[in-house]
Amino acid sequence: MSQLLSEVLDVTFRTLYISGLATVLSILWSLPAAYLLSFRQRAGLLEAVVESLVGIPTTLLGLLLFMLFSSSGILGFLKLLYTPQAILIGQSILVTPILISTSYRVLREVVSPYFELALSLGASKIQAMAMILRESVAGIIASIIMSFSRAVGELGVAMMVGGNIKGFTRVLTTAIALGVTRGEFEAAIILGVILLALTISTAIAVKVLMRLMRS
Amino acid sequence: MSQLLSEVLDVTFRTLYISGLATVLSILWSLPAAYLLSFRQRAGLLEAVVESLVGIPTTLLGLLLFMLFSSSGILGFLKLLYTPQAILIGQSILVTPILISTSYRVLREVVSPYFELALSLGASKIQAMAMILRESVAGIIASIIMSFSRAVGELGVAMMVGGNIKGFTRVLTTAIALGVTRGEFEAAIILGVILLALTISTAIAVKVLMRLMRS
Amino acid sequence: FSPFYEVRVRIFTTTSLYATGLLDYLADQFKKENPTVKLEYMAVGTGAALKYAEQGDACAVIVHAPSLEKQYLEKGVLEPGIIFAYNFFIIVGPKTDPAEISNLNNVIDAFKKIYSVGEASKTVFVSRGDNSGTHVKELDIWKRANLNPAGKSWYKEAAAGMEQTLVVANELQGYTLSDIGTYLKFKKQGRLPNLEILYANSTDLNIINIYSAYLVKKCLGEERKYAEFFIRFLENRQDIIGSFGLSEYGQSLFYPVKDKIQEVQALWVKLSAG
Amino acid sequence: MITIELRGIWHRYPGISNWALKDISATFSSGKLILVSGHNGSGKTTLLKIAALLYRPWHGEIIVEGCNFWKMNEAEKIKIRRKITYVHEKPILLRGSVFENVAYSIRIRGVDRCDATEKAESIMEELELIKLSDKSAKELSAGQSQLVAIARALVADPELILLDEPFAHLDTRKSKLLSQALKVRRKNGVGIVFASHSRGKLPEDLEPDEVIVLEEGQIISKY
Amino acid sequence: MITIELRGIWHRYPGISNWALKDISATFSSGKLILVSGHNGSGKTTLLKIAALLYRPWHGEIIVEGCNFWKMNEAEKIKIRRKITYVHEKPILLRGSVFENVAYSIRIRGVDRCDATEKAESIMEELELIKLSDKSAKELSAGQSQLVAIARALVADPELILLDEPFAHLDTRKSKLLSQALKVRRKNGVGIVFASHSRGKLPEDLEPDEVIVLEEGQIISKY
Ligand SMILES: Nc1ncnc2c1ncn2[C@@H]1O[C@H](COP(=O)(O)OP(=O)(O)OP(=O)(O)O)[C@@H](O)[C@H]1O
Ligand SMILES: Nc1ncnc2c1ncn2[C@@H]1O[C@H](COP(=O)(O)OP(=O)(O)OP(=O)(O)O)[C@@H](O)[C@H]1O
Ligand SMILES: [Mg+2]
Ligand SMILES: [Mg+2]
Repeated sequence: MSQLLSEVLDVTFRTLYISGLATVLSILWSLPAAYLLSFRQRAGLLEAVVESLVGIPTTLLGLLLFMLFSSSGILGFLKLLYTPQAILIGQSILVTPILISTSYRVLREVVSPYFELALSLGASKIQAMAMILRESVAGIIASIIMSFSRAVGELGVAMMVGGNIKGFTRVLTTAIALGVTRGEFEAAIILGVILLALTISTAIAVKVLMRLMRS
Repeated sequence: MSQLLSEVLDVTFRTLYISGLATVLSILWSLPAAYLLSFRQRAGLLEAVVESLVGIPTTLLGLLLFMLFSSSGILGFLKLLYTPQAILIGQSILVTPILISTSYRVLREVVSPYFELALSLGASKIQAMAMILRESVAGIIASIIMSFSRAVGELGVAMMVGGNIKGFTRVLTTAIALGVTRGEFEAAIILGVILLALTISTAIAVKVLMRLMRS
Repeated sequence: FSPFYEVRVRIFTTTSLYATGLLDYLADQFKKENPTVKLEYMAVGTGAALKYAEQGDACAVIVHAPSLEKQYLEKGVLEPGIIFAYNFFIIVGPKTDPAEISNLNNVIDAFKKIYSVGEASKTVFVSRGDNSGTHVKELDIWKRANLNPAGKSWYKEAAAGMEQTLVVANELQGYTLSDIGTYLKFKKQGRLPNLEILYANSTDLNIINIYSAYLVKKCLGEERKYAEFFIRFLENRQDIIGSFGLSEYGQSLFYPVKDKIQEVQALWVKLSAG
Repeated sequence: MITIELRGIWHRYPGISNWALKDISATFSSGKLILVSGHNGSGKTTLLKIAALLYRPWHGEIIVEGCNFWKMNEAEKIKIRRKITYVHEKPILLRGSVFENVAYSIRIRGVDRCDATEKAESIMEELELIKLSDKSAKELSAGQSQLVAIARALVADPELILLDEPFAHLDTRKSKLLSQALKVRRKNGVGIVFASHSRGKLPEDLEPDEVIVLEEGQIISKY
Repeated sequence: MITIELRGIWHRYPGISNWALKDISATFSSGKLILVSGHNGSGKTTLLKIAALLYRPWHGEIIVEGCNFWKMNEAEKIKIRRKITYVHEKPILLRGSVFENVAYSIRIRGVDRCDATEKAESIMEELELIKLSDKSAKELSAGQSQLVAIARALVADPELILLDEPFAHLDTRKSKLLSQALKVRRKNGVGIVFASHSRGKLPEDLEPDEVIVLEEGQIISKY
């Protein structure tokens, strides 16, 4: 029993860790990309492409990464396959479109008046960006939460490049899938509840933190 | 060869049809929900919950629906299991959180000034809603495209309640998954490319249509 | 985890074998003797497992499709391996048994009956359709029966793992070919109320299911050394395999090959010829 | 004929403890021109929005056509709202052209396309906006948008129109046109309410029937 | 000392074929008070934003400290921008309190927290905003927000300040305070540029050194 519990905790903790880091990693390029995109006059085409990639099948992405990381693949020498790092990379790529699309929508409304305002008060470009992010922080946070939730909830990448190895790369979704495969539906559902509880409580914690920081 | 082609076309068309309808179906409740939510003063908690559900594992949702639709389940008498209708329902539920969250973000910015404006000019509540939707149409369209892409790209629901039955419930993602299981990676990737081409071209078509309609 | 003193050995295995729990059980036993080695299982279909081996991402594979195995042996992907267990496929189907196969004693006859009853729209057959060992076996039987059900409306290709296929068959009240282990596990969990074993025959060599383990040529170094250890372990500790599942299901899920090695090997050769 | 009677109105903004309006009673009705004046932050905008039936006051009653407005059902409310228009201090324009903006108020009243076009064009002639007709609303200067917002409110032929600092961004010529347009409507029995921080902002030829002076949310004088 | 010299400026908005400014040449410099006037839509706002280095003109040069501004590198640009502030016609305030808004312009100039507070408070005293200090910027009336935006631009001690219709929403008292504040700065050598559609909108005690009159994007007179 206690062994089971410690296993569940282990998997939960690993999920939180990998997907949290993947989200943070993705922020590094997604937010700047969204910021730059929001300055473009005619961004319709790019918008459409990025929005369409929001739902890219995780199995497909997993497969592509697998072929890249596989020992006969271009990046095979990195020996990343079936490591938590591989999942991390895969998930950070996976959430990029949703992170860009949703934060772009928020930034776009704010960018043009506030960029001008920032310059009119003597701000540098970096300070202007900081102002714009600050003004759209609620939307950006929402966008980050959605991305985190997407990372936590995805299966394909974790399965294909993580390999669902017990005690090493098993995360909540791969554990759920295993439960389903083994016919242990109740266990799968319990893990699912844990997963949802995890993302919901993280989201609430972040929102509460935001509110506290503002006042 | 031509048989293979017709099979691919069949699967592609079915995917488009099921996921398109699922998105439309979900709009019926998601947009009104987002609209109502955007009037709430303190929506932080609800926001957090809905945003966290954006990434709900499709396997989990698939499992829950399976248990509902299975012959021993509560809705077993409907005989929905392993039908395209079951996928339709599942996907429309799946995209609800992303559709609500993203359109809510857009509406929220617009609702309070424009609702007041509408009333100040003598509009009814329905007319006010129409005005607000019209003002945020670009964002709503983006939100719908993301949801459609998510529906097209999901695997778990289509697999668990659709059953991946050839010629009946097989869609692009289940076909991709099959390719992966069979070790036919090239086929899987080709299907993946078709899937992305499908969502991207739909997205572009919608955006172009929007632009034409406006002018 | 401490990757520094542990050696990771990546083994690709068929889903059915992994789902029964046998492999985890074996890994625990193996760990007792080799505490610094970590066996990592990747559960996929036989077809995919062999593909991964070809890519060089597996160090060892455990599979059950002789004809496929032979191809990869000839391609030089695998080193000559060992047969470590076997069991028999079964046909499961609805209690009512519309095709009346339960009193037959030849699987080919049973498939023929299913075919004709299917043509009369009185039943359905659910196929794995995923190029797995079980799927290969099923296609082989159709071929032996000189029948081609592909494209028939009663022939459902629910391309998925064994579990999912069983679940689909249960819902559709259809027939399917299954390995005994997955079926018993799901049956015991109450997931398959509509399905019964309708054909099981441990003398019908057409439905023998032979599990082999191979070392992958591209696997080198420490990992290869311990993968070899593990294969050796499978060969030598057949007692564990034979007793697995006895207490839980009242019958063995796998039979050790030790005493019948010649016989089984001969069968393997016959099956691999296709 | 419409009369809006405010009785003992108290109002505050959500989350703020100070009252923005304290015990306000006033009557606005057809044919009368009333100026609401007072310093910045004295409550003029808040009062106008209450009178325009946009904010629901915390306390007090608003009697329109003999009934308490905020207790009416949707259908009755909308009937009354159709008779009143309000122009925001900071104009909010809709996506689309100037013409579409002006036509909006008539279109939502169910007027057919042809009549609507005619009416919109006539008001745009009156306010010399016709040259801007096809311009996108996003492309207007401050004064132009203010005038478009005013035209959009006038075109609906309201029985009562409330204007919040309408002259703030209008140049001399535009101010004259507007005061001319308002004078005509006043004669025809339309009620007009202005908010402006001082009498001086109103063109001289528009003599109010009544001036309400606000100070910290209270009426300190009426004359 | 700063001088901004516009030479043959042409500007239009993206997607619009009409020129909003045509061949404008003008000089704005420290110590001078210049009024840009003209009808609605004549190009005042556009000109001010060009002079404030916010819009990059399509043709023409802007010479600041002897160099073409739009050919400078980022570091040089920001050095110049730090000396100029501009107040929008429609004030845009930042989330947060009035104090935070006012302090913003000093904070981005790297002034330490303590000095910044002192400076922000002194300007808020001067413009009688101190009572609003802790109010959230969202909760201000039109006149209050305009004044806060002005305070935020003044607090940075610019060498040149450009104000677009600053008096539009200010009441009489606030207008006096502002013209007082500007007079003091003018004496200290600060350059001031106003946009207003007519001379009449400027308080009488603020006598401009120069008036530039615009008409359809062209300078029709300077005096
Ligand atoms: N949205 C709001 N939230 C909170 N408080 C507000 C809000 N709008 C106005 N107030 C406050 O209510 C009071 C009255 O504001 P109101 O806008 O009615 O003033 P006003 O007389 O129109 O001023 P002005 O001449 O500057 O337009 C002010 O103290 C203001 O700070
Ligand atoms: N964002 C914009 N996009 C396109 N055209 C614009 C935009 N802003 C202004 N214009 C046009 O440019 C011209 C000059 O506008 P500008 O705002 O400079 O006028 P202004 O003199 O400030 O008028 P006002 O007194 O009304 O503020 C006008 O014809 C206006 O329609
Ligand atoms: Mg006001
Ligand atoms: Mg202007």
